[in-house]
Amino acid sequence: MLRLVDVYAGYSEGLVLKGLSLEVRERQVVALLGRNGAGKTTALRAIMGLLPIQRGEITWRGEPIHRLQPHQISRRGIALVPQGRRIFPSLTVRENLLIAARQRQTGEEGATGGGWTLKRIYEIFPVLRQRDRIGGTRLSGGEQQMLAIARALMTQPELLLCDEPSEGLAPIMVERVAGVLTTLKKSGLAILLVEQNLEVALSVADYVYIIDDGRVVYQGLPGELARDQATQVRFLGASA
Amino acid sequence: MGLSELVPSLVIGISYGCLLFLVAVGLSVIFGMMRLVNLATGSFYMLGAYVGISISRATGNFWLALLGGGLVVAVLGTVMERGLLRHLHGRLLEQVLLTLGLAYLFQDVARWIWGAEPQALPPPPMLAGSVTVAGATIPAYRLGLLAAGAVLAAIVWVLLERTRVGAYVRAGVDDLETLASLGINTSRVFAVVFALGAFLSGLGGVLGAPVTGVAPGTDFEMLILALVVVVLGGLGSVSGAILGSLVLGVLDSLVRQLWPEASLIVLYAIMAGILIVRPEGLLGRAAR
Amino acid sequence: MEALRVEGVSKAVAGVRILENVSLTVRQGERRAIIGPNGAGKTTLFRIVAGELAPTAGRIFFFGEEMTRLPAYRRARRGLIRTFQQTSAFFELTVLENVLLVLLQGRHRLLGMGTLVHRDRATLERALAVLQEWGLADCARQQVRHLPYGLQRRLELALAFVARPRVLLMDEPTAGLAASDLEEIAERLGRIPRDVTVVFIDHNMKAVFSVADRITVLHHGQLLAEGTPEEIRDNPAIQAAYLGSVTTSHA
Amino acid sequence: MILKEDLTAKRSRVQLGVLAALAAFLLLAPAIIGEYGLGLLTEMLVFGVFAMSLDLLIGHAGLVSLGHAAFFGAGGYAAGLLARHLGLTSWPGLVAGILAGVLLAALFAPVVLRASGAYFLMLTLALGQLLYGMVWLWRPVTGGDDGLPGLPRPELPLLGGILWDNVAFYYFTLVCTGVAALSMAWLVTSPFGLTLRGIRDNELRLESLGYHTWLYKYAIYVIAAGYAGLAGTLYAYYAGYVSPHNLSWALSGEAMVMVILGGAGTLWGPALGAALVLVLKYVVSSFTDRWLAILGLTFVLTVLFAPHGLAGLVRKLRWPAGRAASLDRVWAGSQAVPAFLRRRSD
Amino acid sequence: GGQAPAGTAGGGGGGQPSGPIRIGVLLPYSGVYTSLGENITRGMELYFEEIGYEVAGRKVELKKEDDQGNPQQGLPKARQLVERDKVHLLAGIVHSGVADAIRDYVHNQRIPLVIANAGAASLTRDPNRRSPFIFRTSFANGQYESVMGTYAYEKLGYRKVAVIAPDYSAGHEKAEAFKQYFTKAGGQVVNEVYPPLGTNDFAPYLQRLQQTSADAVWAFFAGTDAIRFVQQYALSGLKEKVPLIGAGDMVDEAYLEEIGDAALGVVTSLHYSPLIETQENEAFVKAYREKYDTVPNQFAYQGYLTARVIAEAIKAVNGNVEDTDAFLAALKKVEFVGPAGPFRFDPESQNVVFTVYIRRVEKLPDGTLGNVVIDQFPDVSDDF
Ligand SMILES: Nc1ncnc2c1ncn2[C@@H]1O[C@H](COP(=O)(O)OP(=O)(O)OP(=O)(O)O)[C@@H](O)[C@H]1O
Ligand SMILES: Nc1ncnc2c1ncn2[C@@H]1O[C@H](COP(=O)(O)OP(=O)(O)OP(=O)(O)O)[C@@H](O)[C@H]1O
Ligand SMILES: [Mg+2]
Ligand SMILES: [Mg+2]
Repeated sequence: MLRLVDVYAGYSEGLVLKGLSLEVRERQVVALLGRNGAGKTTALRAIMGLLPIQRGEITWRGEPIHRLQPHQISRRGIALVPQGRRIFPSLTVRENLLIAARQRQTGEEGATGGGWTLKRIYEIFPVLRQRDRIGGTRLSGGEQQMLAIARALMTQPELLLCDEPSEGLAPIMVERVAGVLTTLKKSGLAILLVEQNLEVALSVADYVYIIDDGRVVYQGLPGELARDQATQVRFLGASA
Repeated sequence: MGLSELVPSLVIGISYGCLLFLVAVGLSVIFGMMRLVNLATGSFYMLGAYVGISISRATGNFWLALLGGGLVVAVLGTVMERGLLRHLHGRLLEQVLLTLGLAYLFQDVARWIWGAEPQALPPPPMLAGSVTVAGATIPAYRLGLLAAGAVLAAIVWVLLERTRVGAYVRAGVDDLETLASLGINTSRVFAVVFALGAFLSGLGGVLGAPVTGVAPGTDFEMLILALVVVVLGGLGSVSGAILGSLVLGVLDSLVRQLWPEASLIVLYAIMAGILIVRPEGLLGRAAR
Repeated sequence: MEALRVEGVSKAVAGVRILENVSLTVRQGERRAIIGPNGAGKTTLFRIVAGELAPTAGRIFFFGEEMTRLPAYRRARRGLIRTFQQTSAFFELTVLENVLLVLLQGRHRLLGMGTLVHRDRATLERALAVLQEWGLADCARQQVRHLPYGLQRRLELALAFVARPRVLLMDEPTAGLAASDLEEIAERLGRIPRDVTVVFIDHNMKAVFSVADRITVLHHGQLLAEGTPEEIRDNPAIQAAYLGSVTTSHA
Repeated sequence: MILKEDLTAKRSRVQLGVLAALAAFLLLAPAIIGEYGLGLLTEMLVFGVFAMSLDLLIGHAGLVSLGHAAFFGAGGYAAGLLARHLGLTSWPGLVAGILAGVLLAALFAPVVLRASGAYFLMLTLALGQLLYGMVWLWRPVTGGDDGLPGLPRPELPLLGGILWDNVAFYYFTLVCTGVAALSMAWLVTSPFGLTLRGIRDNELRLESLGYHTWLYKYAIYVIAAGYAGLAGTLYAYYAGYVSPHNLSWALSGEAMVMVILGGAGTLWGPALGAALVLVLKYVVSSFTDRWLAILGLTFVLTVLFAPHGLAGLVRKLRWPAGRAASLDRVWAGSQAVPAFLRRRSD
Repeated sequence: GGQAPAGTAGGGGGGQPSGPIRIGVLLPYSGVYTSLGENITRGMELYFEEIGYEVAGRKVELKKEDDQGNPQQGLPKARQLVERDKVHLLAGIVHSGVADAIRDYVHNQRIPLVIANAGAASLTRDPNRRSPFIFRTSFANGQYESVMGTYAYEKLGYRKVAVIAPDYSAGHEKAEAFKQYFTKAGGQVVNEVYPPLGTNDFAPYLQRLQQTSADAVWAFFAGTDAIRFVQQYALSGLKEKVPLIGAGDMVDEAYLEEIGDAALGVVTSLHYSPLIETQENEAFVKAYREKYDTVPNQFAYQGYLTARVIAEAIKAVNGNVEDTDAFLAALKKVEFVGPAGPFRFDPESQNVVFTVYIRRVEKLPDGTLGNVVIDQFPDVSDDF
């Protein structure tokens, strides 16, 4: 579904991704792990078209997308939940959601378990309904994270790029987000999940990549990684 | 001042407020919504007026002039945004320098095309006379402006505050990248809104020309007025610009009548006064 | 000796009640964790204590002295220092300049006009030492904007630590940190001198339970419970509202 | 890694060479360039000080003011009014000019500092225009729009009326400019200057570190006004004439253009910007009728090809490969900014 | 600057200098006064063309500079003309502020200056401000307005008049002159309003004028202000009740058509009208029309006149403009009959003495509007 082949990308300060290759299959949740600064966010930004890549190829269902504009990529069914949530401060909660709302032209409703509507969003995230008239950034951190996920869902994606969705969430919220991700997975959505919370990542993911210094240094099934303490310590610095 | 004098003064003030709104409406969209400091907004007004006058002379038709003035400026605005301004979002200082440069350029070009003599646009025949409203004799055209102002205000308000376009623009100002990754063609949104703002400025120029006339220098005169109105009303709010121009129009007219000696400083005194009490403007969208 | 006392603080914004009659007392040297679901009002409480927001009602005492009306900068000067949930260093400045800003505060008269930055060798040396200590020396001359997130978080904390706090308010110091950084930061927190009072918000239960002497739980803007880690962990209400199933696995 | 050597300020040979050449030129200018050129140069120095003073606000404290001419004009009018009404034509006029800027700013600051961003810009504009209007209206004292013509140049202690001589006045201006420029450079390299940049970046955080940021903003606003007052007074003496235009928004805008054109936040850039604007206005305009268009085009081209102003351009030429530092450190070209304070340029 | 002008062929003071005579023309070519600057230039160029840019065997060169109507720009431009371009004399100046700003400079540099518009009265009226180097061919503020003061009372029969003029020094000086002569004649000024320059909406002021019992309103406005004022005056319904009189600038030919019928019947005083029926004027208007395809207005006339005055003086010194004292003396003595009647300077003030025309806006046979002369007062000097 999504494939990165030998991708090089970076900022004016230097390369961050140095030959990154990975793949996300249909209806699969792939976790992308790594230390701070390993290049996880950079990878998601490159996929989303927010950062030009210098070498390599990114394909979506066989079509190269690395030269497309972000909005074109979004319209092909990829959505990003950015790190740090990036809620629009001058919009209300409701506007933050509505702004992303879009009907899929193809009407492939089955694939994602039905179109996401405001109503359905509010069912999953009742807090948002309660606060839907206040400014988006007046929400607490956790509420903002919910909003960011919900906002991405409103674009009716088939692949969700999630950048550290559990960051700053209360334990019960982390569980709930993990639950939401599981629900989304069940509904047929593919997810590329960047996580620091190993527990969450391992519980949701079907496949795991660990990257370090812009390259994949480990890949495997979550169960394997969970047992492989040495790899955890080596590339993630600590064990779960 | 007795009631009998107050009422006509109010009428005069409101009609002046409408004129101010027409001067400021384009800027309100571009600066207020997009946070793009367009110091060429007065030039848009001036160019709209000149084009309107030329068309009116050629065809004798005010309404054609109105449309033409708006469209020509809209095209100019689009070219400007696409070619120059699109890369400058969020870069205040560069915007100032660039648009000021363009304003100079436009003034010189306008002088080259239309000459230096002040020019006026005759109002449409049906609005050529004057009428007496509540004891104040005012030109019928002013009533036309009132109507035009109201219609434009309504259109713009609905467009920006009641449709998604307004939300797009505000979100784009906050965070262009995130907006783009939500599937919105941000550069097109901004281009369209800028073109709309330019169109409104041009329209304002044609509508205002029968009252203000036009000459080299009109551009900067109108720029200042527009800035005052928009900031006074509060950035990001079209309703603010409407309220701002009405408040300013009425207060300014009243003070000028009561105390004409101080006319020169009234506008700025009002502005300073309001901004001191409400530093974010009348209806400023302080982060919600 | 009591370091910080919050007395009946309430806050309402546009009719919405964010905090309601919250009181707490923190002894000097204590490590106090504040936990609670997202949106409970923890950050808001910090903002009120730090002086960024005025409470609708209630009073704040700092070492026995009321400072409800003191502006934020004067609270900071008395030793009430806070870190931010969203990294809030000086993004356009270099890392070194960030640290210098903290170290130079109040060091020179005339608002610091009387000397040049590089003339103040003592401060410079100290800044370099701080950077070494925090592992930031390599990027001293980089703009914070260009730093990886982990380093930004670290700088965020460094700035607060260097400001010689008597009471340190930390808003989610571990948020977004990879496991590796997390341990290091936790260790740093452990090394804070004992006479410094620490009040911190965190969602990482490992950190909370290992560091805190006492825990305060906020819920819907109200004080739900306060007690030792053990008491909190065993409180069923808190488990339901906040901890979920996580506690057991983390314990 | 910071090395010990970084702590010592070092300037490259090129920089020293350029500085020396500039100094030599300025000192010998009266002998090299004609009378007209000298006048232009004098004016460049004066507006250089004015632009630099505005750069303190725009480029360093992030206070984008569109009312800076108020202080320029206040300086001129203070000197002019003292001469006209009290017959005071000696050097205290100059001091009075600076003081006028300072006092006026001390009065304005509490008002304008309530706002920020575009609102700050408009409030400064409004207060500036209020002053302009008042001067215009208070005809008996200020001469209204006629201004105060026939202003004599000041007498210096011991030196008497020597400033009537254009060369002597040039040197006098050069000394004033030098002192002003050096002290401004000092200011922005001091902890105070660092604090200003901190304010510009993240005021809230600075406050939570114990800085009374308002006071710093107040201070820089007043100080910048003092320099503007100095420039305004020098200009009044140079021209022998003060008019309301000296405090109009048009002049404020022009100063802003000088700052941006030169490169905000560099101090020497805006000085350069001032020189360029004057050249465009005076020299180019005598070659073509279309000079306004040329001026405008210059601005446009600057934005397109030298996004960080002339200073950015110069820097790009110096480090062709390196990235153009956006808000490069103050006075980097000529002042004793220790290398470690500069951004890595590799 | 004691340097000999460049291009002077050899020879010390005794020899006959040759090379072109350079005239520095300092006028606004941008900003709000652009139109005035352009019209004056046209007038000047028309005259010099007529004489082939040659006087007393020497070529004449015009060095034009844009002062933007801004004192701050004017002075450096004047310096540039004098010090860099080494002009022999300066001419032009629209804005009184510019004239004030360069007054000391030309005086100290001993550069003759012929003012072609700027009306600040003090420049020629005030013994402390006037200078032997400064002449004015145009007018002093008040010089033609005063005539209207008397005329309004005596010929038009008004007893009570309201006065409105823009709030700047020319506005005040002109209004003052009118008021002084009108009250001296026995009239009463019942109301005075001074709106700022660049007023868009005169309604509040017109509202105030409504409330007075004036027989007429005297007004002075120029440029866009004039268009706006005259139009709004008519539309406010005041015009039918209270006739509008004033200074001729208000109905200048440059924008008379733009004002339209609102201007009909407005009576003004001025030192010129293209409809003056003299041979000289008809020739001038015809030549002007041929070259520029439009009617000359007062500014074009002032430019033409200034050029001629300068040429006459050069002729009188036989081309030797380098001899400043002689040139000044010659300027002082220039006399001829021009398009608007006899021209001469008042020897003391060096300000023009001219004929003042009372004009009324009427529809001309060809359908356009024009300022028809209805009365004239010769030999008016600026005597206050
Ligand atoms: N806008 C930027 N400009 C320059 N360099 C950047 C920028 N954003 C990130 N970098 C650099 O790219 C590298 C990788 O950053 P990235 O954000 O991709 O890491 P990450 O794996 O997402 O880390 P984290 O877990 O902290 O979010 C870092 O070294 C960082 O300094
Ligand atoms: N200015 C405001 N206007 C309206 N509501 C606000 C405002 N500020 C905060 N809130 C609301 O108050 C509540 C408490 O917010 P706060 O940021 O204090 O939560 P928190 O406990 O820090 O949460 P988190 O752990 O997610 O950071 C939230 O529901 C938020 O939406
Ligand atoms: Mg990341
Ligand atoms: Mg919080």
